[in-house]
Amino acid sequence: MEIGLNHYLVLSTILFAIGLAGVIKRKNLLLLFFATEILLNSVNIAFAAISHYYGDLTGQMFAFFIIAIAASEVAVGLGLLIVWYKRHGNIDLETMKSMRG
Amino acid sequence: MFEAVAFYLFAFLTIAMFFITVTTSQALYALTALAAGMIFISAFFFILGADFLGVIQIIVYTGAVMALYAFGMMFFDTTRKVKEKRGNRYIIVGLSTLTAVLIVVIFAAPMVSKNIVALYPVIEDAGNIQLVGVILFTKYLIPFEVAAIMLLVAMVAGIVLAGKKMDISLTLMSSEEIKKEENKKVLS
Amino acid sequence: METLLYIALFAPLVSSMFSALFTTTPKKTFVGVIASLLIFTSFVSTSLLLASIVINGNESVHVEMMTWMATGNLYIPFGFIVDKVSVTMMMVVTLVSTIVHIYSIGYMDHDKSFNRFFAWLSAFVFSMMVLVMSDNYAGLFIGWEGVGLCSWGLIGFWFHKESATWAANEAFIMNRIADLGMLIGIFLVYWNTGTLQYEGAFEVFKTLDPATLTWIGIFLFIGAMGKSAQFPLHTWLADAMEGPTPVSALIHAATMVTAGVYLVIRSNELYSLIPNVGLFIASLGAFVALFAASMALVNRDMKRIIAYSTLSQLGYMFAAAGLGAYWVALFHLVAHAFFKALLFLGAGNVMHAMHDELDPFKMGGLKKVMKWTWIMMTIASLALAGIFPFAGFFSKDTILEAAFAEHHFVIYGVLLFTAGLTAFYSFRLVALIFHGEERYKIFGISPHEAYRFMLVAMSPLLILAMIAGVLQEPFFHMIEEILSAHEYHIHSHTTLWIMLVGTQVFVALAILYAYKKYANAFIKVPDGTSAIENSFVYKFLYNQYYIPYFYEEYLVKPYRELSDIFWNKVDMKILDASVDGIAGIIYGTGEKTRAMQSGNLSVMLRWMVVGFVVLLSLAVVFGLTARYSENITVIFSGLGAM
Amino acid sequence: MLDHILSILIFFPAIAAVFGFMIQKDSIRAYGISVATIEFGLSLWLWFTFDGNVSGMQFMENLPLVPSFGVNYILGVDGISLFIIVLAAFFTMIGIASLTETPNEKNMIITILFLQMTMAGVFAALDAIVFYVFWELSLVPMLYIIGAWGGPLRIYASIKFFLYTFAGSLVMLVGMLFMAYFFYQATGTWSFALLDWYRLILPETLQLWLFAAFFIGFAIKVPMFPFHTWLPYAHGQAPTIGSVILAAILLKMGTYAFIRFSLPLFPDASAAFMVPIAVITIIMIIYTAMIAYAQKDVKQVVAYSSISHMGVIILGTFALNVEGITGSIFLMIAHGVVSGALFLLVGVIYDRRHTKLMSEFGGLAHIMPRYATIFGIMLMASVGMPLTINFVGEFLSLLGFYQQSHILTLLAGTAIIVGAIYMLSAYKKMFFGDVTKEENKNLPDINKRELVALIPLSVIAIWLGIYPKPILEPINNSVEAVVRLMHNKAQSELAKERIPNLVKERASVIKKTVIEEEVH
Repeated sequence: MEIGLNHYLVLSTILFAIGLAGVIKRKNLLLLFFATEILLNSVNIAFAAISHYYGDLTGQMFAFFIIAIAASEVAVGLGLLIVWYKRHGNIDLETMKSMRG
Repeated sequence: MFEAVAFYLFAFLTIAMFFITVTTSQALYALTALAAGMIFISAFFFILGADFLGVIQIIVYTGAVMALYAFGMMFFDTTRKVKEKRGNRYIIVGLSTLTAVLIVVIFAAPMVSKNIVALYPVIEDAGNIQLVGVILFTKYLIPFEVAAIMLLVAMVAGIVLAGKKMDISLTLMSSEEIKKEENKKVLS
Repeated sequence: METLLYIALFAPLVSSMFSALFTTTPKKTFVGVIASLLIFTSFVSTSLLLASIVINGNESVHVEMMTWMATGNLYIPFGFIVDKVSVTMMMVVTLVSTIVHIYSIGYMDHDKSFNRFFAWLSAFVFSMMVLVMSDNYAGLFIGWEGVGLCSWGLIGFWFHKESATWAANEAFIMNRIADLGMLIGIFLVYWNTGTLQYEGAFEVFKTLDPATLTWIGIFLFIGAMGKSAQFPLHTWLADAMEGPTPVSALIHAATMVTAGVYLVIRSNELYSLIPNVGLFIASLGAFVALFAASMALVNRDMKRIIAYSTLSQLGYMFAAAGLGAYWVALFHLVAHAFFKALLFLGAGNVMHAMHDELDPFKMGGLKKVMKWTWIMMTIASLALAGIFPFAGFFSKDTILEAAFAEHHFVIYGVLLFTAGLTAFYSFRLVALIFHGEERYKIFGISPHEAYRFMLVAMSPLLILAMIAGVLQEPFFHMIEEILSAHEYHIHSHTTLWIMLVGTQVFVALAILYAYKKYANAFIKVPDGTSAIENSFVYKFLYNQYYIPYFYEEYLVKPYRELSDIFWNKVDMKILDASVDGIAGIIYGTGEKTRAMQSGNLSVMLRWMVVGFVVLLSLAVVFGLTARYSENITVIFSGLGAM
Repeated sequence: MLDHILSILIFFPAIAAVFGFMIQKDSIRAYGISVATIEFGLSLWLWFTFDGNVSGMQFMENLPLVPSFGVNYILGVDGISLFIIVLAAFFTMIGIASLTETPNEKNMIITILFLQMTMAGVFAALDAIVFYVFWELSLVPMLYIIGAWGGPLRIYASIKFFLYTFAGSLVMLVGMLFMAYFFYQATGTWSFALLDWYRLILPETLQLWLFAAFFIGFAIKVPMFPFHTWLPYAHGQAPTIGSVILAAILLKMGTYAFIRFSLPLFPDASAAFMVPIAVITIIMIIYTAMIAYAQKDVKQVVAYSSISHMGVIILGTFALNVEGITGSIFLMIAHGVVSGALFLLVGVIYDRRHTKLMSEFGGLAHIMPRYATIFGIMLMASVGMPLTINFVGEFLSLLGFYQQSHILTLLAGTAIIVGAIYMLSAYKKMFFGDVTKEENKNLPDINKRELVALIPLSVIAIWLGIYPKPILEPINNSVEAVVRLMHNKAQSELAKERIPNLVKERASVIKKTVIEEEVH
């Protein structure tokens, strides 16, 4: 049984859906970050797969930059998270309401 | 055949791991499962011949990112069960599934019509890392440098943000001192 | 020659500006003296111009001072022409205004705005000179509006009086209505002939089709109707009597109101091409002559009576001009200017004596104290009535002859009847003021004669009113080359003599009747009880045929109310409210969806996912549409070229 | 320096405004006046070095900004824009000079200098994007002036002003982008340069749509009926200087843009929309004049009279012939001078009595004769008395449109009647009659600082009425170029018929003069 691009895309979308479910469901900010990592990685799989099946390296390049962005995001995000925790004593989403319009 | 077996195996493992990450109520489990899932993803990269990406994936995610998360988790009380939203389960599942279906449709549409032309075709007899290097340092040089700067900035920002009052160590303090600090925290 | 022209034109302007310097200072007699001298200078220059033109025959002075407007094919210079028509008019303007200026020094003696008065009065003379001397329609329009402005300033001269300012605005606005017609006429001239110069335009007129010419003629005449207060734009003239009396004499009798007649005479080459419009003008003139005279019969305001008589005489002039007897119209204009100005100035003397009392019924027997004024006003009235050998006889009788000779017997009949009415109301006034019981004593007024120099200033007018008739023949010979030289003679001498004598007898009878009725001792100040005052005809005439009432009720009030409705209802409640409504809807939407922005990250995340789904669906929809309808560019270009 | 005089004109006041922050509070006024005077001097220099016989653009500057999309910093003036630039600098100068004591004077002067930059920018820009940027930027200082120094309803008025005009100009922006896109489709290169766009001949259906998009942006700015409701609020609430600049310059942006964009870019659409627009302008003229008559507040009278006069300007523009367009440009300048002066005059009385209700006055001519005189001069200019500046513009505008339609001109000509009605009745209520109010008895007459602003305006109002040639001639040359361009671009029969062919007419004129010479 030949594994085609569609297999990878389906896998990628399943992972994306899992990540999205996590984003909606999670209340703890740290675990929310985990879910976003899953989203990014699912996209990476899709990029790498397309790159492979079309013989074009652009997809890999994008995956590469996405990894870089994910790393930076985690670094800054965790920093902010720690600051928030120090100030409020929790990292609960429900308590973050200072942006109320 | 080997490819198919590997794909299904790792697909199952990745989905399982990420499912645990999203559903478990123990932060530690989630972290561990995430790290495992990341490694399993790198396997796909290897299967797809993107060796460089696979290596990077392992280094960055399981190395750097997971280490960061682990450090981060030390700040929080990880023994407690994580509180969950009392949201509508149907909305979550519905929205996620709908998204998934739509994405599949979008990706499938150009695939079927086959109108994609490779911009930077893979040269047959050169290795993946070599190719990546060539493109990264020619066409994508500026984005690459920008990404480097971005990472540096993110690193500095992470240290600055997290490093406030790093000189205080909770383990070395007596329980009264910790109380005092906590009061201060509440006041500030 | 050109220097003389410029002196004649600009001396009044200098005078006006000089007087204007002193407007805010208290009364200074020398301002009036210098202004009068400058106007007199203008008069002298005009006389020299007249002399040179008469002596040198056909010559006219034509100068182009500078460009005013030039764009596209339009070219309008400040050009001035002194030919026989304009020099006649200039003579009238400068002569009457010199006299009025001198007279005003005495008349405005006690007024604190003495200096301002001379500024306005000289400005008027300047505008009038521009009007008369311009060699193109645009220049004429400058003067046309200029005299309107000065008339506004002078009618409303005593601006603390509500009635005066109201009359000033009425005059201005009513003139503006006519000016619109004039402006349209000018546009028509330009687009059909490509020029506004009289000379060039008249050349082209000959080649144009009659329909266009008719429109041009009608629109220009509408302009003339406003300035010369022809029906239905006549109501302002009577109200304009709120201004000081010298103003009435100069502007509303001698010069400005005759500008309309001047326009028709100036454009004689146009109007002689369109006899239909001419007939209309003549008919309207005859109608106005009768109409105005009828209102003068019963009025109880001295100045208004004279104003109506002016209106009536303007009707005569238009009748003559409309029938093609341009030189007759111009001659009547000249003669009328003299005796009507005299009449007004006399009335000014009376007003001065009676402390601004205007009702002749409250006067009576004034000839004892104001002998000279009595003589002057009587002679002026005789001239107005057209009694031989005074000025009016020659001019007015020629109009009647012209009407008869042109076989327009209806017009002739109306004009003849009006001549009788004219005689009656003129002498009704004279009789009421100067004869009979001294009714003013009841009101405790002690009248006195005007200053000597005022009387002296009036004397040239008196002389001219008496002898202007002898000028008829030389005038005709001078003017015949430029205006259609048609001497009107009734074929049979017998008819002519019957007409002349008949007219004279008719007029004389009217005068006698007026004396009999009003110069007796039984005249009382009317108190609204007598039978005649309650008769319908009297009320109808006294209220000016209810025309001002009609205007007030059916034009002014609806305009005011409609304005209010437009502002309060349409603009505020509909237009502005709909704009605010749209803004309100958007704002309301924002208010309602504000809950979305609860600040709760998890809710926001959920919305983010919803938005993501929507965008994805859009992408799918667009993708599918593109697949099934050739390609996407067609859609976009289709949007643009719908 | 002459090569960059337009850039200097634009950015000198802005830089000066930045430096203004460093100036001491009590010397800011002197600083503002001197900056504005230098700016005005520069604009005069521009005028004197301007060659009135050239019909094209002069003092062009070209600096690529985004070359890949053809966005360039292109400046240039011709006879159409030159005088509005001069007028803007002039009004900035006398506006600052006549500024009465205001709180936060420093901010006010800096804001006005910034406003001057945007005004110069709008009228000098020859690139659509640069034009748009300045166009939108000009809203900001005005918003600030109304919102910070205005009357009691200032917040409402300023936000209404901002949002309304902003919404309109967004539609205009869409039109510009489409225009650039069509230019790209036709030529294969991107360009926002106006002079490039002039060369593009669009199909008529497309022109109609683009014309409509531009029209909404311009019409709200003018403001045309029924988009005018923001203006009375803006004027009613704005401080004197705000009203003066708004009426004198900012409103002209809309009418100027009609001549700069709508006419040459879409000649067929202009010809096709001529009658509907003329009907709108006639409604505008009569309707707003009637509303002006119903007003109780003298400032509102002047505000609505502005709208009424703008109607005549638009009418002249859409005469599509040299006489009409020249007249409308002249009337822009004339209206700027006259309405600016009228707002200043209203400001004079407002400073003394802190009310603008006409019922509060009456008999002012007794107490303030000089004020009454200057007001009278401006009043007569406003009603279009010949030998004042307004008459030349109104006469030419109406004359031009008469060629297109007789009946519509007759209706539009009622402007001279209705204008006289509201203006005279307002003057009567304020100045005539007896002094009834005790507070009015001791009002001081106009003072020197106010005279500094009003005397030059009165002199201009009369001087240009008597001798409009120095301004008419350059305008005429540029307008002829525009009309020629429009005629050459026009495709539809209607447009060919309505836009005169100057070449032919000129030839006939030359022939006529030759014949005349032969005769002589």
